[in-house]
Amino acid sequence: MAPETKNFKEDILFHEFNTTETDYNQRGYHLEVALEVNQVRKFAQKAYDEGFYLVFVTGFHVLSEETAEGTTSGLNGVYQFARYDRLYRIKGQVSVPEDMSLPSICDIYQGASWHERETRDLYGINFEGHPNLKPLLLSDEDRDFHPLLKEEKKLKSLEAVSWTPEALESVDADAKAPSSDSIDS
Amino acid sequence: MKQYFSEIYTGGKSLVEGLGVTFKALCQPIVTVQYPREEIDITPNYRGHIDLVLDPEKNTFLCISCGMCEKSCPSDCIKVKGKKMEGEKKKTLVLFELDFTKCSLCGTCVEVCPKDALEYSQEYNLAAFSREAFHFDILKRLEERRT
Amino acid sequence: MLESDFQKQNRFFLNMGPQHPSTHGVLLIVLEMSGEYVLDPQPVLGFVHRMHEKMAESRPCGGFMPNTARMDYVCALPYNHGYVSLIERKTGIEVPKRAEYIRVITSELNRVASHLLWLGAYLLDLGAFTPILYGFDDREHILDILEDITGSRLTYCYYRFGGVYQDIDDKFVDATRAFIQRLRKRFVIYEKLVTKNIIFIKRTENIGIVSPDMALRYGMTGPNLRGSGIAYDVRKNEPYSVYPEFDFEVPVGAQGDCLDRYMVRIREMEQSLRIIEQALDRLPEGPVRAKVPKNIKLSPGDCNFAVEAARGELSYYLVGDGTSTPYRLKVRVPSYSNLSCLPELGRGILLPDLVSILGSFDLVIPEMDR
Amino acid sequence: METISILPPELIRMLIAVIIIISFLFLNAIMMGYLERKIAGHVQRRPGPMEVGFHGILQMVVDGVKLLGKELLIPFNVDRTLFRVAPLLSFTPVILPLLVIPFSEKLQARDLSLGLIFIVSMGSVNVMALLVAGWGSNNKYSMFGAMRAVAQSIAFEIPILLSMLAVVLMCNTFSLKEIVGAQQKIWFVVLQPVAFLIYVIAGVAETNRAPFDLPEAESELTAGFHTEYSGMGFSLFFIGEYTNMFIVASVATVLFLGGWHGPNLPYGEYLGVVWFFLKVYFLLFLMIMIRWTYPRVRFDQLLNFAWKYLVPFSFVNILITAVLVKL
Repeated sequence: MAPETKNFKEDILFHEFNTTETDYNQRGYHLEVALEVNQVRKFAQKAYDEGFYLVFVTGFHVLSEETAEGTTSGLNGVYQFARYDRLYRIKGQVSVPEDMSLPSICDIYQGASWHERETRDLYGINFEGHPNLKPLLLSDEDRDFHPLLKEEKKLKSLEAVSWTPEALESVDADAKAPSSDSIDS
Repeated sequence: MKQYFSEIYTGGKSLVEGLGVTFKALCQPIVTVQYPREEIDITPNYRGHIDLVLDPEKNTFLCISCGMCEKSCPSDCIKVKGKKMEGEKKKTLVLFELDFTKCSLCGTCVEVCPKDALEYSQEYNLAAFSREAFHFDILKRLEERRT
Repeated sequence: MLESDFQKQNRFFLNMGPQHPSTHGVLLIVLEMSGEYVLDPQPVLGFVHRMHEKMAESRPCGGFMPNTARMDYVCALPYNHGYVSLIERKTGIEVPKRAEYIRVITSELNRVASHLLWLGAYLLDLGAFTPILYGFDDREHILDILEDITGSRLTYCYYRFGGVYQDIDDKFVDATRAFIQRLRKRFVIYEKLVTKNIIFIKRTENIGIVSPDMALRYGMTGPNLRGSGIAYDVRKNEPYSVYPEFDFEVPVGAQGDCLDRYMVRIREMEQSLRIIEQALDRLPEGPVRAKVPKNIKLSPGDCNFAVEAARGELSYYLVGDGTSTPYRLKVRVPSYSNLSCLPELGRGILLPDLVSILGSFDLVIPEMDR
Repeated sequence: METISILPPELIRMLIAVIIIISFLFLNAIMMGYLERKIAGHVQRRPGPMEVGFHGILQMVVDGVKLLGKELLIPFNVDRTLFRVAPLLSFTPVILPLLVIPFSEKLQARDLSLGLIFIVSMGSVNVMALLVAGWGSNNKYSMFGAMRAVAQSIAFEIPILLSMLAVVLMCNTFSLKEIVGAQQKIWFVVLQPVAFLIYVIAGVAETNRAPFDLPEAESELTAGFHTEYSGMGFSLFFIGEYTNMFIVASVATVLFLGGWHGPNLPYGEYLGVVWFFLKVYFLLFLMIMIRWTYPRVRFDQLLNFAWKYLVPFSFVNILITAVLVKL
């Protein structure tokens, strides 16, 4: 009864991108796609062509880093897609460059329009090509106030919040040994 | 043409049936309760704001002022203060305040309490003219219940 | 016809809301109109924006529980459910079987309550006053049942990591069974009063047709999507909790108009009752709460959990950083995506039809604004 | 004709009648308001007003006093003249038709030979009030309400007239008294069931009652044409609406339900009023029940309903009546 994911070969659909298969039982989605800024629209178009729907667009804020291409802004854009007909979730993640802009996908997925406006409100990511990037959840006076940007001292590096099997095990070890004062049922 | 008349028939029939439902309801007894005049008994599991448990034997609170509730409260609305009385080993509770304007009734404080010294009150008729009226002094409430 | 010169010259704006009777709370829709035709409806959100996602980042994960109920206060338990399941998936906590059954029963009861409220509110939008009181009458029974075990009536905080707050008793089981019997009888009344009513059918049939492609582009989920004929239900497609153990159908509509969305919800209530009945029959014995560490640590990395709320797919997306506080918690709420199709759907329709469409979407504004 | 000579002069008679009718009009509004709330309450399985007086019987009086005490707010930027005139305009024309309605054989202020025409023409003035109110309010919602009211009134005037005409054809007179007189043996509802149905449906629409309450349509237009009114301005509209309902119901009683006819009572020529009122309030009860049962129709559906269903049916009905009368 539960839709079998093994029979489908969705992972090869996105072979042109930098994909990693993930454990659904631990992460809640099947495929992680690491995107470059210029791949975002291509990725969305591919997802649309293959019949995925847009779950959400959002972001999160980490420490900016020096990379070969230059300094990152520290912001990450997250796109999640899923399917209506079977169980398959994919997540695309892209590091926002220093000019704080990402290409808009709202002409491919019209539903992305509101998600992008919300992300601009909360993080200040500028979605290029969005026809109407007005504040949605926040008011017009708060155009330059982005509540979800973290303070400097609370920021962590991207590695510190990225999934690694080891990190899980280390926390697991704490969790698997409940301390004596744990709550009884 | 046939559709025209059948639509009138089914439409008219549905309207009469609808009228039948409301007419039947008109003749049935009412189901509401005239609130300030009558009241429904509230379930004993109702979770109102917190109260200190009154120990019937010692006629006092069970709280050891450990401050677990204060720490665990997601809304920071509990204030507990204990004081070491002379000649006693443990701290005695001297202040227990609840800022009910912030409380979201999640019950974390009750569950986290190591001595089960907190309970839910059954009060739901909470209305007042000022914000300060909801800064409850839980300890005082206990004193009032004391025999 | 809509783009005639006359209409181009005679456009005007009408503010529908935030205190309009049929925007259900505080939603503003700026309508560009020509006569009674709506040319461009633009929703304006954020009147009850409370930044729940920031709150989640500022307290340990257990402290966010009461917030989840306050996003969608009409159907709070699935929001609880999604959040506890997310943390359980993240930390690998095993939940006792009995607790999962109780979660399913209470969530489904809450879903029925939400649909009953929607039924009344929708008819109120269409101008019929009485069904909302009948809906409230039935809903009140559910609230009483749930109050008895959860301790609150609307913004429940009943589930806990690894279980539920307290076990259900025989009184709950009997009351629920009695309620199911009662509601099945009441469906007959709703059918006579509403479903078959010619005026109601005329107001909803062929109004606001959402095509499957449009639903996909906007990411619509829940009954609004199923009305368009796509049988997507998170409970079936992405089974969580103990839903795979129950036999239930996913009702779908034919063409995606308001009447289809209405019928889907009505039939969904019947399916929910079926689930509750099966769960009550097979309710296993055992503990209702697993042992969980007092200080739950969220391992680094992200995690997603989707549940079916009354209005559609609710996704929690969590980024952990090794502490007990979420580094980032995104809540994907169904109504947000559902409503975003309004500018396209509401182009060139009459004002009463817009009201009918808004009602059929079953919006809860605090859920969208978060 | 002897009785007329011993009556006071016609003018005094009319004055008394007008005073009685105006006071009755307020009483009717109070009663209808109470009935509507009570029936709505019980239809929805709740008690309705319960607090003021025995079972809330004084609730409407208290509300009336409250409305009297309220300030008549005049919003900025409205057309002040039109805004003030509109409530009066909705109130006055509803008094006049009551003058020609025969409550019983002897209880009639004035028996016009063209009574029916008079009532219909006064009924059309009422829509003028809605238009003036909507236009004068300088509010888009009010304007929508006013425009709907006009279109609706035009569409439903025709079936009303045609269904009346069927009765007029049968008894060859426009005088209401004579129409009632013609129903001594058999009520016209038996002979003209289609005309009766058409008249009641169109009458509900004419009085802007649910499910045809489009000019108000509070889920679409907040409150339609009276959005901006408060205090007495609002209550005059309110009284106007209830009186209008009363007129529609009493005309239906006169035309189809045999007016004051019923089982014999002592002083029948005066006490026939009991039967008259029973019939009128039965119809009003029906109208209230309809309001609390059905959803509102959409605007174009309403017009379609009038032109595609009511008008053809009333034409056919008239044709058949004419042929049968001629035979």
